[in-house]
Amino acid sequence: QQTSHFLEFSTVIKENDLVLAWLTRDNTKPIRPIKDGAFHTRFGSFQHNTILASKYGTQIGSSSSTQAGFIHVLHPTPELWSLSLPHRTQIVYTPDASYIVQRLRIRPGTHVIEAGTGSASFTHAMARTVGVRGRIWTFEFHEQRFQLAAKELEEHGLASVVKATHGDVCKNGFTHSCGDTLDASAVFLDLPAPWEAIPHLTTVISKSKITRICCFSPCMEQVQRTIEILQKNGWLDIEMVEVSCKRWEAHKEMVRKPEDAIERLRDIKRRRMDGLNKRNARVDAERATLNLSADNADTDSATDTDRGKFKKANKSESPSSAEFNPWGKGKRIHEGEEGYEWKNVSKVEAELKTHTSYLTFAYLPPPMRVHEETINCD
Amino acid sequence: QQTSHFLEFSTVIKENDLVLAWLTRDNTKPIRPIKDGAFHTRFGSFQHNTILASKYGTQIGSSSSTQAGFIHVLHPTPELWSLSLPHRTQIVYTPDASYIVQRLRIRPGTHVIEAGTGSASFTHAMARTVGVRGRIWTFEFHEQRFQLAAKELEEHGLASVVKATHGDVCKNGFTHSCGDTLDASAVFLDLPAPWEAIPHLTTVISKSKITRICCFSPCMEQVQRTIEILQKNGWLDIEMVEVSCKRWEAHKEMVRKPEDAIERLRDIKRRRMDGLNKRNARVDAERATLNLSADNADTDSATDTDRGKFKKANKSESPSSAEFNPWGKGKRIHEGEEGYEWKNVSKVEAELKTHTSYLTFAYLPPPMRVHEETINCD
Amino acid sequence: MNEDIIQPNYYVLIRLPSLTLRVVQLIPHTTIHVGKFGAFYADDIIGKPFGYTYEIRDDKHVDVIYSSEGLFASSDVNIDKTEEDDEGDDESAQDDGKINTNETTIDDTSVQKLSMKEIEDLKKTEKGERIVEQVIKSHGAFDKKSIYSKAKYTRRKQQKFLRRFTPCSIGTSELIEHFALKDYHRILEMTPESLGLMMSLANVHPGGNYIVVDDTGGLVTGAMLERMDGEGTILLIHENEHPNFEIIKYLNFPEEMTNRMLKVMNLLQLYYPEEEEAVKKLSDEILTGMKSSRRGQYYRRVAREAELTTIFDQLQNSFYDGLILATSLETQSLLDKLIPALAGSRQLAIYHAAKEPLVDTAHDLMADLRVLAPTILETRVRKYQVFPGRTHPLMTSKAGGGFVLWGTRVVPSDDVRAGGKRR
Amino acid sequence: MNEDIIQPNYYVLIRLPSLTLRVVQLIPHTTIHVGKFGAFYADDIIGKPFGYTYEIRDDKHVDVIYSSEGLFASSDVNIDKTEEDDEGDDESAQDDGKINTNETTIDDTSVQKLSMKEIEDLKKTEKGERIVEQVIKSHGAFDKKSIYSKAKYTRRKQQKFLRRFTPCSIGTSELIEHFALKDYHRILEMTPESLGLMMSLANVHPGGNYIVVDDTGGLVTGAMLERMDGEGTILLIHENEHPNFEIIKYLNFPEEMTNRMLKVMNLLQLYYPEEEEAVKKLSDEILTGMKSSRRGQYYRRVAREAELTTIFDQLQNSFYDGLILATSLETQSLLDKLIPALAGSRQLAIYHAAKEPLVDTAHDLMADLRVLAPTILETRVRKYQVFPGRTHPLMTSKAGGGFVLWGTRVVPSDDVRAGGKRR
Repeated sequence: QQTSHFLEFSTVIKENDLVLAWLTRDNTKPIRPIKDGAFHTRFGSFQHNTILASKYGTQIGSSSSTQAGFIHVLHPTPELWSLSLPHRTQIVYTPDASYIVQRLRIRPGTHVIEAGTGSASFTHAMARTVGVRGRIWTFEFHEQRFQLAAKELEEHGLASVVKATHGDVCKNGFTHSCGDTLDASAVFLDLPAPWEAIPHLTTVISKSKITRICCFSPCMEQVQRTIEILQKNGWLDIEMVEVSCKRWEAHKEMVRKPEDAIERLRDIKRRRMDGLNKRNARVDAERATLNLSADNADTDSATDTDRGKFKKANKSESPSSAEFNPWGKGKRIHEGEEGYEWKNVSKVEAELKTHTSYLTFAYLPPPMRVHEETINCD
Repeated sequence: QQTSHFLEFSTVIKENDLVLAWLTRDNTKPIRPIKDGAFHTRFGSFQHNTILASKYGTQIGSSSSTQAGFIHVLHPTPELWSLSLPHRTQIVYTPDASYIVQRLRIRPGTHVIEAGTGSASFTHAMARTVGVRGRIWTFEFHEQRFQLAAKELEEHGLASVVKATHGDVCKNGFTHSCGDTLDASAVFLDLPAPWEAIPHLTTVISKSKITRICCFSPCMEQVQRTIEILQKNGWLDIEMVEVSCKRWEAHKEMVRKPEDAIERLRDIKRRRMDGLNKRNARVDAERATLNLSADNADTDSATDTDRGKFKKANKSESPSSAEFNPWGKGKRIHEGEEGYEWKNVSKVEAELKTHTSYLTFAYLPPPMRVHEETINCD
Repeated sequence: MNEDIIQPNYYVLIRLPSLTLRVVQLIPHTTIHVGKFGAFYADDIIGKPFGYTYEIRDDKHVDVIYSSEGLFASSDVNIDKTEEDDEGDDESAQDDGKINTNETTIDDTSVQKLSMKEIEDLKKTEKGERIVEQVIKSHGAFDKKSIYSKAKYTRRKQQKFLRRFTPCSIGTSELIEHFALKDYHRILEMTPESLGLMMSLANVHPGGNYIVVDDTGGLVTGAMLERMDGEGTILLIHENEHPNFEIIKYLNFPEEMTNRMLKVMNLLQLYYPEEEEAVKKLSDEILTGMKSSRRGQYYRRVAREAELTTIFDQLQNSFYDGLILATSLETQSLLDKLIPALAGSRQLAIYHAAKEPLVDTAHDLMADLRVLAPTILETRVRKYQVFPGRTHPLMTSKAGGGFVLWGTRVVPSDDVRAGGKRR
Repeated sequence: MNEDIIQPNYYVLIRLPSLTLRVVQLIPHTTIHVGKFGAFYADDIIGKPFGYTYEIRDDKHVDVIYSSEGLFASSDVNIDKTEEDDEGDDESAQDDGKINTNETTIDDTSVQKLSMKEIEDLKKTEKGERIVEQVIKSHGAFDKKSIYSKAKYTRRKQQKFLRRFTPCSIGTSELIEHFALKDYHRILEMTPESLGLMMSLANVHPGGNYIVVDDTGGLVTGAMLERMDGEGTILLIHENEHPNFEIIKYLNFPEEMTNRMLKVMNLLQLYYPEEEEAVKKLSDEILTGMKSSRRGQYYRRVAREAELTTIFDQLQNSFYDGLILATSLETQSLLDKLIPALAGSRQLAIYHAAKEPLVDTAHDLMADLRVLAPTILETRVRKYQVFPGRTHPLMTSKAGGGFVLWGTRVVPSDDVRAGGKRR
């Protein structure tokens, strides 16, 4: 049996291992390091040999002399894997996926039915949890997508846990070629018309214990039809929920005290008065020449001169540093830069995911048996 | 024309004025102070004469000698008024109300149609905004509720702004006894079946400018039917939204440093060793009496004695203060109490309002006129 | 601010089928350019009511569209741009029980029979609506699409080819819409719901006298003006030499009204009125001898001095009816200065894009007996796609909206025993 | 933790029609009391599969209910308790276009023809389902109600009179449900969605070796055990003399398994291993002379010393595969101590009921090159009422759920130039 990094931890990177190269928060690329290979990015090129000599988690510098970039070589997890998938791909995102696993009681050893497979990102997450004792039967009706998922699951060492099938469960039910009994106690339906698939479940779900189901539908009308059919088919405790998840980023916000604003206003006033004084002086000088009376000279010149001095004292360092500029106006200040006061704040990501799908849950008790076994209570 | 505290500010409390007595965050009671009257609460009794001698906003102490409680006497606003209404009452809460006003462009002078009136809490908010130049025609089909609302609006000095009518707008349209032209440019429908009322709007909305509508419905199915009829009736830019509002409370959370936990563990260890030493000493003493060998005596007694001393130094104040108790375990600590370190945090109210209604918005352009007036551009 | 009829020189918001917005000023006899959708003569829409939709002709004149159509020829419902449809990698649409799976989905470019050139030629001769019709007719697999998919395809083509626009009167909600796309930070990421909430909580209405510290370029002040009907005053406290409320101009208020209602004062004047220099009074004799421009300047300075004296007086005598802060300045010291200026039982509303500064302020206020029950509110509007059979919230939306701290100015009584605890 | 069949001495969750929960231990031959719904014999359900619903008979024996019914005789959908219906002050229900207004609504007590005494008599003789039927039959205006109103009325009567219950196997989600009603603070206001998210983010699976600081009484540790299948270890760091994971008992794990998997260490041992006193080694001679109980104690101390040595060693050699914190202790110093214990590329997940402490921690981690891309997540589940024609989110719900800080342990390289900035 092939080992899978999604099921077991590994410390050292071996040739042809799946490695997730982390470039930025929004850019993670899967790579398979081979001897003398290289990985080229806009942050520079990275030598596979360096990667192969490293442990998972290491920061790797680029080998380009011009680009001093770096990457981190990460151990795959289903969550990091889903982040590495292209954004257009249809993904059950981690907040939904993790809640569904928790709520459907998917545990090591659980038998799960999934339809459709989609990008298989949720399949990975479930495979990690059911482990080698568990089984996932996953169905996909879009052939190309099925091929891709099956290949990927194989390459990721998950073929022994996940049985991928190409087929339309709405038309043909959960028919599969493995020949084994599904006996699933957890069902996840991510289909446009789950109500067509639900009646086919009877034969493939567990005969001995509770089966839990989750239908994943973006539209309210799909939920309404799904609930109707679940009720008709005897499913109990039907509940519909939405999972919403916000991603918060830690930021620093500059503390701008009114006292500093006031000092700045005083500074501006001083400058203006200073300019006015100079102009007045000039006018006076001109008037003196022209022998005119000086009755328009500023009345408050003493104070203004004093202030002017203060301003000049400030100015002595360099012409521009003279301006009182408590918050670095006009400069390029980095968040948290020294010399300023900062407050820790949090901001939500600029583009929020406000909806993924509605999640409809229900359970079905095991069928009644005529001869219930009895446990001796003594 | 009667003055209304909802339309004008007042500073001094006059006899028979509407005053909102603020007892706690969840308990505000409207009162009408009269000479020699009194207001009895579980926080004590409050003399109307004291209230009448006060300005709005004053904190008033109870006149009871046994209960040293107080209230604040507040100037009415639509928002405080809605908080004073009993919780079971059907209210358009402020986050919805304020958004609707903003979105429907309700401004001073606007003509508004409202159905149904309900508790008239939203009516108050709109009346405040449309002011004496505006008009609100509000319809309520439940007779008792209508009577109550009409009486209250009259008592609150809003009768000249708000025209309340008893009637079923779904059956009979927006018929009213005032004899004036409604010519409304804003419509708010809080009805179980808004789709029955919408076709009746044609005759009562503005002929000269855009009319904006908001339908307020708790259920998705109501929204679906409403949208259908809005489309049929030519309303444009149909959009449905939900307003959700969280109330955050500022709290202080105790900072519990691992270092303190460690010191506490050391303290516990010392005490245990101390107890052990005492027991050993007792055993030794017994053994000495019995002339047995002392090979079980503690090996590390020097260190322990030192620690014991430290502990005793602590203990010297009082027996219980000896225990190292950095976070006041077992004591009744008030949030923010001195002697502890605190961090400012925020917590959402314990019982969140997670849904009020779906809000469906649309607008209707004014009808095309054959002879459009022309403005001379020169 | 005539809300019925488009006036000459008004700023108006132009909505385009692409769902982009333009703010333009309708100067008579000018041509208004709206990017790839063309250009039209301002005079054609001046004097018309707001809310009609027009089609731009080749001669830059416009035709009004039959009113029940609006910006799009099809029904005017909100379709989520971010939702993937059949042509994407998404699962198929479903309507009326018939399932159209993307098993059979083929890429658009291969089934569109019109070439780029043919479409360009069409654009020269046909109206936008006709082009959309032609493009749809030439789509080989249009009939195989679900109703939803058809609507999305049609909408996309309309956004591309329709040369329609709708002029809308600009209110604060429209200004937010515009700046949210353009420079959201400038208005502190304000949303209509937060702005509306503040206006309600602060009890803004005609005749009130309010104080505001407004770092949104005048958006908040503009919202107050919208609700005051020209009656009452707004004292604008600012940190610069001159206040920045330039975006108020887009709201088309008469200048007479804003001049009358808006009073301004900077922080230096607020904190240190004693530093304000007295205007040296001049005798009538001297004034008569002055040039008229200088004399005018003198009278303006005297009037300003008198105005400031009045404001100083009002600040000290609890004259004001409400306080609104929407600033990146630290609010604690501002509040300490401004709370006494409020009359009893008047409302405070403080906006900030992040919650943490408001939490600290709320703690300060809880210790300050002059503000009752400080509460932080976070209001958010969530929009839905309401296409029949495909109802769901929009998949993504822009962050923003901030937080509003609300409280009531009260007057603690000395009579009340110190033992009384805050509830 | 047999999830199929109810085992003797298991803790099980009893769901009652009143929507209240009870956690009971099924000790054979005992009677289980479920408040006003009566009492039943434990033996009657031991050995049966989980998930059946039973009706309690007067003789305390139980009858299994036909499986498609469940706890209520009617369809098992979620009805919002907080929504007011026709009998309240609410606007009327609507279904199938027929509007039932509350113009005609009359108060329930006046139309119920059965007296209190008659109902009490019924309760003595009839099954719950029959009582509900009788009560409905005797309601004078039941037919005038809307479908929704009928359902709500029926549900209320079922909640009052049905003597049904459903025994459920207890997992961490059920434990949360139980403690949310009982003592939410004890589990730090954890929700199933936050707990599930942490388990996924921290990559908890069979065979891993994890570190946890768990102030939820063992809930978080229990969730880890649920996902580890008895393979791997959990190092539980705690602040007291003995760790508190008492609520793990409700999860019915075999004692052998928890003993084997759970390692414990307190903060003093973690920070100051040198203060751990060595066990004085005793010669075989002395040991032979000892009482067996003392000898057993000695061997346990020696084994514990060896275990601690192993753990100290593992902590220093980056042995661990994940770190989970759910504690009210300040995390900065804990992280500084525990990050080096993690192998490269392993995950950290830190839970806190409030966001602010996590923001501070995130800032520390951003400055610390050993953790990549610290991110704070806030996940919330919103529940709906899905009654046909009355679909809407629940009107109110309990706060809780907290925040999860997620990051990846990385190893900064000395080779990488210091100039490289964090992205």
